Amino acid sequence: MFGARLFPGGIHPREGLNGKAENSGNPIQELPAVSRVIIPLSQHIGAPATATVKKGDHVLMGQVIGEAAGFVSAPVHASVSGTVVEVGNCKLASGATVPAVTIDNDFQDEWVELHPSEHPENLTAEEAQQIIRNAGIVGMGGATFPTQVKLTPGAGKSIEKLIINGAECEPYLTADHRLMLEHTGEIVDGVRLLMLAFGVKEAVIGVEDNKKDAISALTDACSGVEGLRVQALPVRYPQGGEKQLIYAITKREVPVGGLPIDVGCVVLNVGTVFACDQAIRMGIPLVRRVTTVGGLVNNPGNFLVRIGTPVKALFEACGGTLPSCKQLISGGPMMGISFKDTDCPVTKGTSGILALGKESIYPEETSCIRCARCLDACPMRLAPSRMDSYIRHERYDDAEKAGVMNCIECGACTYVCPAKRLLTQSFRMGKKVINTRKKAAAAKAAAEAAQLAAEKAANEKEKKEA
Amino acid sequence: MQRHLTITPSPHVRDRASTKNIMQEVCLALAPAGIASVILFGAAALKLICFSVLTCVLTEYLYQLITGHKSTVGDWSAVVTGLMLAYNLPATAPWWIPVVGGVIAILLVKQMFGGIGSNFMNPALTARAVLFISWGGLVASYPNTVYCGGVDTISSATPLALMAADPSQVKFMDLLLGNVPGILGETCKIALLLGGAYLIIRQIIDWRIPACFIGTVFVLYLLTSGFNFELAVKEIFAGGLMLGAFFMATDYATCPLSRKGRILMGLGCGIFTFVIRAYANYPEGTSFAILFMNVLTPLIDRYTMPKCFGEVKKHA
Amino acid sequence: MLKKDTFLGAFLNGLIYENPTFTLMLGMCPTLGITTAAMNGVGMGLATTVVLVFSNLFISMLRNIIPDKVRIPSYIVIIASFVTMIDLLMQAFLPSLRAALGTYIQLIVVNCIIFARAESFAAKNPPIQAIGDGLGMGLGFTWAITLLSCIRELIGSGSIFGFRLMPEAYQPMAIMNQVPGGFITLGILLILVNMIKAAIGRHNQARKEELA
Amino acid sequence: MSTFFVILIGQILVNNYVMCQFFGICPFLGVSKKVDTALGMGLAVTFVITIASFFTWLVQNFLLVPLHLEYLQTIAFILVIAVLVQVVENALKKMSYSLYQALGVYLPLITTNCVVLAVAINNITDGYNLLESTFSGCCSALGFTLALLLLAGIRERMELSNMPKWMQGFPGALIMAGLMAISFMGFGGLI
Repeated sequence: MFGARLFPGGIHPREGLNGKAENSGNPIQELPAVSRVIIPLSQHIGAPATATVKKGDHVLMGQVIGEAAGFVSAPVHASVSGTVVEVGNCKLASGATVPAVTIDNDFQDEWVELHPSEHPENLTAEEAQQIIRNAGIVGMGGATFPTQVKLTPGAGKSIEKLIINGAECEPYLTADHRLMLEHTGEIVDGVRLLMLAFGVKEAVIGVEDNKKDAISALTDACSGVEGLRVQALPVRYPQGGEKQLIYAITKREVPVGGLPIDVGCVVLNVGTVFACDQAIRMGIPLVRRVTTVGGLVNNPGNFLVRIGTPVKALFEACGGTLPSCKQLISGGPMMGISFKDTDCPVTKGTSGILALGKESIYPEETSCIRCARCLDACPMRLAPSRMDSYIRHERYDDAEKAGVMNCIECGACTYVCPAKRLLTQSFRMGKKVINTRKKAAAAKAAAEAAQLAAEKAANEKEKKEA
Repeated sequence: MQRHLTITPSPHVRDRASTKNIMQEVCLALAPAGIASVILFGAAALKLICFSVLTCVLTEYLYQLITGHKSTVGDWSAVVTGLMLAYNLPATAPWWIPVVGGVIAILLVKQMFGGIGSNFMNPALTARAVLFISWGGLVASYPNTVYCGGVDTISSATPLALMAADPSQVKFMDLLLGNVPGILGETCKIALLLGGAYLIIRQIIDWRIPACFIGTVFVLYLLTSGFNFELAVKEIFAGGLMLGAFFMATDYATCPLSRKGRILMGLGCGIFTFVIRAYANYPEGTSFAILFMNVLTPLIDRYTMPKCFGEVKKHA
Repeated sequence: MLKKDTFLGAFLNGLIYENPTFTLMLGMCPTLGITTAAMNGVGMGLATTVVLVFSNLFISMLRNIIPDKVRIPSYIVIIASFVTMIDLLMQAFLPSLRAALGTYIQLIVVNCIIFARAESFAAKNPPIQAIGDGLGMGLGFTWAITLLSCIRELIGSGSIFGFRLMPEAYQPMAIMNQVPGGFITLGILLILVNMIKAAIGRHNQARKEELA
Repeated sequence: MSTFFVILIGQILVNNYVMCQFFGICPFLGVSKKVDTALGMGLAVTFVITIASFFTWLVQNFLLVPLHLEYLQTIAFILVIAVLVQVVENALKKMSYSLYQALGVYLPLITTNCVVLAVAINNITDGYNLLESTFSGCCSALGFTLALLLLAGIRERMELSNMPKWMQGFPGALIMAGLMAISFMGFGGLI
């Protein structure tokens, strides 16, 4: 009735047609290459990559087409071999316009020369970071944070525990589930290589126990690896949230405003670990990923897709959407983004493409009845209803004090709200306003300090002259 | 492909529960007590329930019509208020008592503060208190049941009053079935327990409030009576305690938000109920205890807000 | 609107425009405490008016003599003296009314209306205007609390000034005679006054626009 | 001991000066917009009333009664209170500046807070001795603080609700106070 839980709050979101149950049995199939891919240069958090190719260039599969611009950034590779037809812009599912490289496929699938690591088991931390960075690996659960940045703990911090996220708590998504089943060996090998490279003594793969087959497969594969174990987690959304997963597995709370590394943990998605393994063992950069297509489509499935493939190719492979489809989602139904334009490309963070029906249409908002369901659902132990009313009354300072900046936008509060209030939406807006204000305040303070310094300097100069 | 697609912010799935069906479920949970009251007190009970519910719904409708707000009659919350108000009246009350009460509950306590969710005191209970203070003779007289003297005869003493003298005068079975003098909704404990259990299982109310409420009263009676178990059990089965603990103290708008706060709410209600029952003018303390805790709720909320995830560690 | 620095202007200002009860929200304790019967309202109002007029007059006369530093204690002594006189007079001639009003008569001394008028008006204006202000404020207070007490007495006891006005079948609503009734009645009255004010304001605005 | 318990419960709940007797309504309505300021005001009032109860009792029994000047009670008491407030303000300024900063702004308002005078007068009327007077003063003031805090809590909450425009400000506060007073009526006859 109350359900076991390993982290505060959380919910059991409902699923519609072609959810996990229907889709988890569908093996990963490779989506046939399309004739033209559009590869965005900004598929990660941080600075967009800078294009290294120009129109008319011939590129090979796996060739770098965009270089990382800064520490928090990631390079981008060609996912097909062919000719660059345009270095311009494209629209992502989120509606953002980002720089992109369009390549016409020559269907030769000609790889660049790959450089597998010569001594994969004896890598130093720096070498491993370099390989991961060069392979363009980012968090593949959807957050798309450059992985090598995560694996570079700041001064005085060290990675004690590696936590591998196989929770896949979002409804409908089964890509990680299939990956764990079909590439169990590679995933375990990847974790082992990372443990060796970074000197991590302990690693845990957390998997929600609605994936019993994956748990047993992983447990078998782990049996020989010292310090690595699989932990079954009771099903609860958002188990896959970094802070929630760390708490569920280690009972350590990531401090407010802190990072997982502050409690000695690094969380990597199973997809990310798989990509790391591929990069270290075979030298293959991140050019493909597994994506779930589910919901109101004729034949749901899990596909190995080349980055840059237009979403419509996925729908075509699934036999098209059902007539009752009202909304298309990139990502999971809880945190994903709805989109209309099916020409947008699959990116490194596209964990799923869903077609949802009328249940995804927003009902009318009514007054908050103070039922406190949102408080019970919040995995960050915040008081959503209160923060929401602060934000709606434009009392941003109070909202900040109430902790709105800690909101992880998981959508659990909005899901449970019987008054159908758009809580998550309101927090996103509130956070934006608070950030803008902070930036403005910081800029003002900096300007004032600069002016003060200038005046001081002028004064001193005068004094000297006198 | 492009037909009628929409763009909305996440999350894209929502729970089925809505304000309307929560209120409907509360009505459903209140139904057994209502049926029991009609069986116990006859048509007079039905008449009062109808008057009360109709007045509440009509007042809400008219207020929103006049002020130009969108009508919220469809969310059933006025019906819940109406039912609770009626359950708090004796079967002998004249028809205008629930009418005046309903207007006070909906207009003065609920709508003037912004409607559903904005009231800081339970509308039905506040209205009952106003009626109680104003027309004590009409509202605080408790008729016998149909099976025990008939509704026309006013009982000299409620079970609570009888028990104050000698607990063995009251039969436990009568308390359970409701064959005792009292207000409409409070007498039949089986019906109330049924409704309360339903609400807890459906996770509509937080079990902490009724559990702490009833538990506190029980413990306090046990302690002050020199561990007279019989008295303590009968005390929690007498009067409006069950009705209050399951249906009134758990009113969303007027109880604290956090779990800690709800435990405090239950404890506070229990202590004040005991104190008023045992020492004050009024034989029944439940409603005033709940009202007082309603008033305390904003402060409880202020000091019991849960610490944000990750904040505990920092101080440790 | 008349200027405040004439006798009539000051008088009307207190009586209507800046009514101590409905606009300034001063002197709330007696306003709520004794308004259960219309007679109490009149008695309290008039007693306050007398104190207000005399204290205003004296403070205004002494305004240039009292040093600024000790003005508050001085005002208090002046006010308290008049309150004591009124108190003693009422005990002698109107004992029943005095009993009904209880401590509130003594508490006129801390009634913020009187103190506020002393500080903000009498200390800055000549005696004639000060009397006008005292009279206006006092009577403004009187009519406001009399109105309030009439409503409370009518609903709470079915009568006004002791005359039964409600039909025989009417059952008085006792809560009106108690604390909650006082707060709520004044609250509702205030809402109505504000609405009337707003309506008048809109009307004047419309007329101004018409003229322009 | 039981006398003190009766005074405690009586002055805080049963005969709460604000909720059951209509004293101190002006600061009750005026300083109850925020819980923090309400707390500051409440503490300042508690401080002054406790001391004032002590001194007014002394003045009554060692000055007014022996000299047969009881009719000057009002003047004498209000003077004592005014002087006390002044003294407390100065003393606070010297002794604890942080406390002065926290409570200072409320102190001048206390002279005209009728709870102070009412408590002093009622202590005499009720025939309490010196200790009882002081204790009763303290409890009454705590009762005032409680009422103030409760209203402030409700008003803070109501600021976030969608209360109609015409309810905002004093009308709303009055009606909230009225409903609060209903909840206090349950304690009638407790002592």
